[in-house]
Amino acid sequence: MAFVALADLAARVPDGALLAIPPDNSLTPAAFARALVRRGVRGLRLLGVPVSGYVCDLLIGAGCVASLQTSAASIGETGLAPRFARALAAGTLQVTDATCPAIHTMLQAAEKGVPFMPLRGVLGSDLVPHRPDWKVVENPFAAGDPILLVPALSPEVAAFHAVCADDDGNVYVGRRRELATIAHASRRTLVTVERHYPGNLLEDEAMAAGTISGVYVDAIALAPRGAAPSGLLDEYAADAAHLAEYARAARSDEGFAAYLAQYVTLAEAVA
Amino acid sequence: MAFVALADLAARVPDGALLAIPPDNSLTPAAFARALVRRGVRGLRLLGVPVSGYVCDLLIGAGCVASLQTSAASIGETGLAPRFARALAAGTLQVTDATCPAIHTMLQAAEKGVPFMPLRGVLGSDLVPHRPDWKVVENPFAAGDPILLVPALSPEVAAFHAVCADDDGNVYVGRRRELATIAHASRRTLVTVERHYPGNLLEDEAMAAGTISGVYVDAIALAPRGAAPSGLLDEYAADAAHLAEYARAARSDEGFAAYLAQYVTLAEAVA
Amino acid sequence: MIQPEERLIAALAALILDPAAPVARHIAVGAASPIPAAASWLVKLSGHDVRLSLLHLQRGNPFTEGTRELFDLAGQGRIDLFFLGGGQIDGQANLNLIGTGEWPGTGARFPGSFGSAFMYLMTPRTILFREEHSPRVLVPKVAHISAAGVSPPGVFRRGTAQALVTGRCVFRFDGARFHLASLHPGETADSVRAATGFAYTEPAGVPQTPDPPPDQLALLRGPVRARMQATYPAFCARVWGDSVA
Amino acid sequence: MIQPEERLIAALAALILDPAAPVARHIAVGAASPIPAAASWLVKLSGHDVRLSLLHLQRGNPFTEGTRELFDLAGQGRIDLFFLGGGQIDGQANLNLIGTGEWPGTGARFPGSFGSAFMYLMTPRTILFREEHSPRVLVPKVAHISAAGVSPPGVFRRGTAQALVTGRCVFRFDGARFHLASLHPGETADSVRAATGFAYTEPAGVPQTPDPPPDQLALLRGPVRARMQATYPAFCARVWGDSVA
Repeated sequence: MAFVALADLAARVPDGALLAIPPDNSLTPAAFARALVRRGVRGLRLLGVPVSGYVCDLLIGAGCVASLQTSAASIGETGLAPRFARALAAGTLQVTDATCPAIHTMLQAAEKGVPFMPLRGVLGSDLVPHRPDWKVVENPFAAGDPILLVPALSPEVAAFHAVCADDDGNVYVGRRRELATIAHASRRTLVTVERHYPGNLLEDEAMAAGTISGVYVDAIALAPRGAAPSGLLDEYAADAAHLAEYARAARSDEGFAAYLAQYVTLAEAVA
Repeated sequence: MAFVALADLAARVPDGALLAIPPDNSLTPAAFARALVRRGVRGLRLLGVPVSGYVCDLLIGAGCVASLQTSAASIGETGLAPRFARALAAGTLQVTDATCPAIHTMLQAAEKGVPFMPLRGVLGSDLVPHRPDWKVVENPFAAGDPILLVPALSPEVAAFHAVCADDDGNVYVGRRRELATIAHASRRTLVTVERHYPGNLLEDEAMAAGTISGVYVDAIALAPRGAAPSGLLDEYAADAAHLAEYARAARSDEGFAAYLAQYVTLAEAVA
Repeated sequence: MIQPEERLIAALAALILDPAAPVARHIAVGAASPIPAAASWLVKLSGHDVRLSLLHLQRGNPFTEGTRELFDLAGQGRIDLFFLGGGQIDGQANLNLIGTGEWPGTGARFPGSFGSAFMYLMTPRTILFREEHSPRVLVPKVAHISAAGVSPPGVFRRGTAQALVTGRCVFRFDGARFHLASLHPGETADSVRAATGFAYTEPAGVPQTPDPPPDQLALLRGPVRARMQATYPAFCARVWGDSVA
Repeated sequence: MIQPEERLIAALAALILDPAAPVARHIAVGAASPIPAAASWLVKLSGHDVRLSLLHLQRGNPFTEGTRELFDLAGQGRIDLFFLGGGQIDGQANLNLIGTGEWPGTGARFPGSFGSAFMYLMTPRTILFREEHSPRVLVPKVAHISAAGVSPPGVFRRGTAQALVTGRCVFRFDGARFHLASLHPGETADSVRAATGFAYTEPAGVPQTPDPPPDQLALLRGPVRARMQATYPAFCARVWGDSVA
């Protein structure tokens, strides 16, 4: 599988796509999101797996997003996601609330190819009446035991940033094995990586356990430090100062525009 | 977590326990099974995850087993499991047939803490009428769509042979990540390993992805070449000649008794 | 001088060790929770046999399947105690992490429910923690329920809130309502009542929340801080200053 | 001299490449299946763009979640073609891997159903393969159904058997019944009829199963054999002798 340019990877996300994104701290595709902003994608339906952070907030602020399904929106220690909150208040973003294990479960149902999967808990939460796509049924194996069923969810596209990829399209995510489920459940998976891996990751016993097979991967682009300002495993730490700067700037329209100009539109325009 | 002697590990399996065992080629606990034979365990209810091979056949032949749930019983290229077939014919073994993904799914339901999980396929198989614990229901999300539900299954004990373990009880299974689900689903997990790992496997980014956390592991014993005659990842290959010798010997009661005496009762009695 | 955060940490630790509650052998701590994390470390470093699963540990994170593994662990019944908070908390221990106004938060918007809707029902013990203690947070009835404080018979549930610790006091929860259990220094029964929007019982002679004894303070400022530094540098600097004890 | 196994491999490869069937971009091969594995390698090494997932590959095994990942892949619809066999196969393409006599096989006991009950319904194309072609194997009605050959309307199913290849002939399956498609050298319509327990249609002038052409034989004896050697040493030695071509 030949690597493509970052801009070409971003071009593979059609307007209006249901796009699954892991949050800060979980191989989040930050450079890819900035490339999506430059590409001018519109109408994305984002899925935070299971929550959303910097990447989703940036895409929302840049006007790329029509809707967001997530279990929470927050950035770093600030606990806020300013562009998310602003778009929600302005009525320009349709928000569907979930709870983390429900999003994992919906993806696992897609991963197994079943139309639904049960989940304990959640009953009594107002999430249930606000999710007409969820159903509460009686447990067929025990009388008088109501249980939640959530439907399978197959994102059109999943995107994340991994450590490395080989020529067979295998990508290394290390201990963040949950990324495999996102890839398994999604129709297409686009990956940015720090670097090329010479050889075959699945033929290396030391790397195989942390590798997602190329069978699930559609295209790959190099993007060194592509998770920043989030961190990436033991490769680099999160840039807390940058995340705080973003959270501050994004409180105002002007601040967000200045951030975009400085870090997104111009800075990486050559990438 | 202090390592225990192999015999002490075997002593932790009570008579009559529901014991989950991965098959040949999947970190099968062969040395542990031989220790169980020496311990004289009785009435085991074995679960092949998802099929059974040398280890289960040996335990059945040695009179340790009351019942077996499995999707198939076969050893190496021979395709036969002689003691299994013999015990089934003699009426001394209760066999519950399954199909591989149903066993995986029953364990995944236990892993998630849900009482059941759906599985596609299987309908029309005579497995269904012979599994009163399985149910066919209408898909609550789509009319006229029958689907199988299988109940959660929590083995009392899971046993497998891993590469190494550290002092925190973390064990390294490399690319055989499915062993994690067996451990997650089981109430207790007993592990044999080739060797001790100095340090903490979960603090080593290169090892973490192939590591099962000690939170799921109850006791560990050293058992060098503990999967043999099966192979173990890239550590050592299967001993096809030994497996063929076993399959030949186990065709007769006398041959099996001689095998037991040579390879199980006497050979490792000091272990 | 004892920092207010140190007292909150000690109060949480005392609740973790409550001899009347089932033993907590495995405590999980979610994202951005420095005070619950410190309390859990304090218990462990005091010599108690407890396993800590800290979701946001930077090195040696125990999970290889991310937050899904945390939720699976809770589903399996392997997490004995968890901490939750809320933008609003009401007298039935309902938690609102959604927001106020119309769904999904057209008034104030809170971050979202995270895993609360699941964890609250799957964990035998939950300790609620929210520093801000005001009528805005502790309300008669939450605007929206992220996670239900109590459940009707028949709903699978392993436990409820054990207690609620705020910046002003400790409430105990008995499965139906809150009881004022202790007052932090500077607070009175009246000041707490004025700051609390929900009804609760108030025994005569509410004790003061005890100060952490010197050995706990030494643990906090030394070994506990050392475990916290990498994940919560800003918190450590604010509470304990720039120099490591 | 062409080995019988080589002809079976070529027959399976021709079925994989059948232009009337949906393209197989991803073929999975289960345990202990040297002839289907060789056919899949032959297709790939002939230059077709196909992904092979070989469950029992010793090095570079594509799965990091064992057989569960294979079944999940099939559930996702990512496996286009799979191979199955059976201790008994009947005219409705039902497979019996359980045994004969009373359940669970008090007569002859077969190894068990493996994943057949699932894979048969989840895979768009299944090629059945069983070398033994006798009335004992190809029966009017299987004693027990491990995996159903056809399903009533409403049952989720992506496909049925495409064909059945035996040591005597090739049958095509049309979703309801078998049709004799070609005879291996030495067989006649009569000899096949005598060896087959189930009913099938038999067109006039059934062709002979073609010999693999020289370029296929060269591929088989060189590159295909090289890919097979580590997993199936006994098979390679039996068919191609001890020396590597």
